[in-house]
Amino acid sequence: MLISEIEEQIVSEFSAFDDWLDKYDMIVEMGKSLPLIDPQYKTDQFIISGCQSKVWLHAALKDGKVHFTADSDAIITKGIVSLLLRVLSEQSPDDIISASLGFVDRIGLKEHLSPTRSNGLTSMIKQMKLYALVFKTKMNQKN
Amino acid sequence: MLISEIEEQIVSEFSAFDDWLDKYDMIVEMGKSLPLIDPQYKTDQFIISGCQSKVWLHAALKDGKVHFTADSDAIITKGIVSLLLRVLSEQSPDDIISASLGFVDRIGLKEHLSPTRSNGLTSMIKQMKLYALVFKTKMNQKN
Amino acid sequence: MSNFPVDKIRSDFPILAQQVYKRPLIYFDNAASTQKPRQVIDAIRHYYEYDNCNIHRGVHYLSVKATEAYEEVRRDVREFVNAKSTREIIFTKGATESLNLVACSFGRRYVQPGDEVITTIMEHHSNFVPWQQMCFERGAKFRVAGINAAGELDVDGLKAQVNEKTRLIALTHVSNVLGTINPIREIIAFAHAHNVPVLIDGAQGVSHLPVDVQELDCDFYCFSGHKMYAPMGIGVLYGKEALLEELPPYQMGGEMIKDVFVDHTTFNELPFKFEAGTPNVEGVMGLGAAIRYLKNIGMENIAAYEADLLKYATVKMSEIEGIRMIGTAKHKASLVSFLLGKIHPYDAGTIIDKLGIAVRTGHHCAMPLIELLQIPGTVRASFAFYNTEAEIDQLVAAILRVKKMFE
Amino acid sequence: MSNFPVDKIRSDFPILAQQVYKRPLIYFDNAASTQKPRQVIDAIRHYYEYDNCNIHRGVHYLSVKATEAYEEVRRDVREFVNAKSTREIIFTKGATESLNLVACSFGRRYVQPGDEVITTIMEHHSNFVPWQQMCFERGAKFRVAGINAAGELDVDGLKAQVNEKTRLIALTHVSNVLGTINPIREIIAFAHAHNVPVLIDGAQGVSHLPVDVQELDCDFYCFSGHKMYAPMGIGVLYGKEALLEELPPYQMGGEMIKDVFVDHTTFNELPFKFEAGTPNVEGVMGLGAAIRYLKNIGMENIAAYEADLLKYATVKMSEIEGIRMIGTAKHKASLVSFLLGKIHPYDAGTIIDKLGIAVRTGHHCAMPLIELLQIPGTVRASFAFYNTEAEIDQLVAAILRVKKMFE
Ligand SMILES: Cc1ncc(COP(=O)(O)O)c(C=O)c1O
Ligand SMILES: Cc1ncc(COP(=O)(O)O)c(C=O)c1O
Repeated sequence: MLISEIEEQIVSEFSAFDDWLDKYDMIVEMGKSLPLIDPQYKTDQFIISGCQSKVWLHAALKDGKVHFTADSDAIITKGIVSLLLRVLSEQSPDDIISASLGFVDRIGLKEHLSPTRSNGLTSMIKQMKLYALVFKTKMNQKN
Repeated sequence: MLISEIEEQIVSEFSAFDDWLDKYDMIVEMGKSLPLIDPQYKTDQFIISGCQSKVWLHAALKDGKVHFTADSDAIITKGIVSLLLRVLSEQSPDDIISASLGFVDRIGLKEHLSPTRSNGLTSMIKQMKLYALVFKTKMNQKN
Repeated sequence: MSNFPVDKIRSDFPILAQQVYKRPLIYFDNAASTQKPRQVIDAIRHYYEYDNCNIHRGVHYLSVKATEAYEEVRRDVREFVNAKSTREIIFTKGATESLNLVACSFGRRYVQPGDEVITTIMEHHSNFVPWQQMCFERGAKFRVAGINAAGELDVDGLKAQVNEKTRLIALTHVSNVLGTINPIREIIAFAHAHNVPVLIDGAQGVSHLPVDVQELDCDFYCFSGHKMYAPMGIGVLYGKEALLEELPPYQMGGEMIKDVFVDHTTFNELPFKFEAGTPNVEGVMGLGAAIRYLKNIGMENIAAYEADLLKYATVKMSEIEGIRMIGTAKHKASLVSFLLGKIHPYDAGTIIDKLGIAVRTGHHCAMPLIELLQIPGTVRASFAFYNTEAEIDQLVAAILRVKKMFE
Repeated sequence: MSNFPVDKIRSDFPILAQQVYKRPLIYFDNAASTQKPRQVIDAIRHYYEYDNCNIHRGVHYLSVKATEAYEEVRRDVREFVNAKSTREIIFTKGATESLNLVACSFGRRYVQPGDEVITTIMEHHSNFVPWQQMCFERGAKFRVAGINAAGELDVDGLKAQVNEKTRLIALTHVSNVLGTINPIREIIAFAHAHNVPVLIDGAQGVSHLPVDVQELDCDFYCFSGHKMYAPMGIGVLYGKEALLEELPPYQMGGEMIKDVFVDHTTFNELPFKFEAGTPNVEGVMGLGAAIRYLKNIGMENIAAYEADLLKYATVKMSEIEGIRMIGTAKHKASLVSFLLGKIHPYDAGTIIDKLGIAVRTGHHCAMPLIELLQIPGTVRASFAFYNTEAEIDQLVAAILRVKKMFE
């Protein structure tokens, strides 16, 4: 699916909730069900440190698509991480680089991605796009 | 005359003026007529520096009374200096030390003696009292 | 508690009528920054509408008026902490600047290679890193005193670190994470017996407790306006006159200067020697208004009311299953840091916020302490005298909601 | 001039309706500090009534809101001086702190014994003494460029002082005593051709002229909020990102920190690396409001109106017998410094003040310049865009009154 299609899907899923508490319940659920990251990547080398919660991120290139795995010590962060992975994982480097990720704002979680909110998520997106850029460069070199 | 008597005298002289301009005219006149300080004392050693105008002050003890001479490069300062001299010169160290000098406030020139107004006049009074203190100590030692 | 006029006081703070997420704001982030009473806000407005001017060295009406008002507040601050003289009261931009000023000037004057400076593991970064870095730079040893399980300073341990190479002890009056009130008088007396001066970081002290620097006999005491109901951008450094006289100036320019020549410069007297650049006159006016406001209520009354709030919160919150209080010192200021089972502070804080309650989460700029405790941070509710037991009840309800959500 | 909406503008400044000595205030002390429009005063009030909070690292509503507003103003400032990136905009407490920050950090990073730093004889103490003292401390040579009889910088002389040991040129955009606008673009281009970075003290520049740091290509540009219609206690340091990256941090604590351990500390990225302690969020809000206010009028329009005022004042005042204008540069900002025959500036200023006109007298924190000119100081009338020709007429009348009194 295209990134924009997944974003629309998420927005419509969230539109079912009137109450913010239900929204957060859903995020917590998603956080809990985020596939585990390979323990070898849960080290300082892969950490994206924010003030509030830690995020670990790993990326690998497979068949021209980027495969992300991630984790966080805070569940809400983990839930949003899982949304980001749903949108950006298994996409091409080019699509990742150009993704605008407006859905976070649209589902009412904007503050978690505000660049002034030191929670590691902004740095995480930056890092995801950086991985994509590196992979793209690698792919171009091979051609 | 007692310090307090001279102060009263000055206050009554100034009460003749309604207009502040006349007051300042009088101060300028007094500034112009301040007896010249002996040039040998108009050196950096005797300077009391404020930001705005320089004041030179010299003191000598004669027959138990302090004799002050002074000068300033600004005329208004010089006028107020001449008032201070009229009040404090030829007085005993003890009287100088305990003088409150409320007249400056009463004749409406308070701002020139405000400790936060960097014009050297506050430091001048401090210096005059310091001289008096030194002379007093000397006199006591002789007894 | 019953006769503390909290309703009247609350009506002085416009922001407390504010709604967040359609709920009345409950503001429990007072250790980070307090709210401002109308009296302070009005003082700022009045200053800009009637008196605004650059001060010192001006001969015109506004300048004289503003200068006098500024120096008047210096007298108010002197009285507020009972310093001996206004020459001991330096206006800075905040506690952090006060602390950096002393670290820099004291370091240059007194700290040589091999010397030692002692601080504690519970310090805010602002009273930790300046000393750490100064010690590195000057080849001195940076020593850190520890705490016990309740979060109380290991006073014996600190005393044991004092030796003939100790140049200074820098410690906080009140911990901004644990709430611990340190036995500073005892430490100061001990230090002085060994000829060691003591700096107190009063950022969390001065808004909660009556402070008397002469009685404490501390050598330096630092605090911020914005944590004591005054505006941001203003702080105070108290220092004993004899010590301040010895320290070289810090920043250059403005009223701290006496005479400038191409080949040298002479500096002004205390307190001006340490006030470089156009001062924050507005901030000083606001600080003056805040001090008058606090004096009006009475620091003793404030301390008593806040002690009651703390007791209430401690009792109510301790009843919550799985709660872990971080900091259970015998002498505590009115804040509670806690963790809920395995729930991450960020998760708890996010939900509590959505319920209209402002608490702070994270390491509270005290990473060495958080590292020592091996926790991911804490959730901190810090109380001011405008808070109420009813608000604490709401916090308890919010915590129960958080537990339900994440457990 | 006729279509500049000065009446409307005056009505934005509450203090201008103020009476002093029963006369309407005429405020000509704008180079010391400007007055604040309602918009700025209201922004401060609004901040404390609705948004006040400590910023960064907070997860709750107010903290996020205040942080976003704070960072928004950083973007406004970036645009105002046309910096490349918000990473180049550091909030300080004022120009003096900005200058001390660079002197300290640049000195530690780049200045070795035998190196040289060049400044000029017309600098404000805040851009003179920090370099002088830093040079003394680091064993570097402190060089001072001169001026000509009109009070214009001796550009050739300055260029001749540049050599392979020159580490930095620090000079003012506009002299606060002479009004001289320095040819900074030319000097910057020359300096860069010799690999020398240039710091511009913009304290008197940014309120009068449109400033584009990329076009100027200056390496640092410093200014104060309170001289550009914003509150006291807030200032800006602009620096090229690559240079700022190289400089060590200045003060320690707060958002400038990344991680703290007992044995070392790592620091945050730009611009936070240089912002220690709780920032003056209020001041930043006020600065934002001031910039919006100035943008609304347009810096080009302000510059043109003020140029007209200066021309008017220069013509009218030159007609006064015995007046001596101090500073007659071809390119001048809107201020006039003068002396009246042998009349002491303090005498003149005292009487002018009593006539309701605020002028500044003395050495204006530029003692090396005053010493060079061998004068006891000057009387300085500095104009803002809320001043009028009618007010200048009053000043002329006041000067005539002074002459009558003292001659
Ligand atoms: C104990 C302590 N010290 C120092 C500081 C620093 O104060 P500021 O950020 O106002 O400079 C704080 C507050 O952040 C604090 O809690
Ligand atoms: C040219 C110049 N530089 C620097 C300063 C210092 O500014 P501040 O006192 O706001 O730090 C001033 C104003 O006093 C100035 O006129």
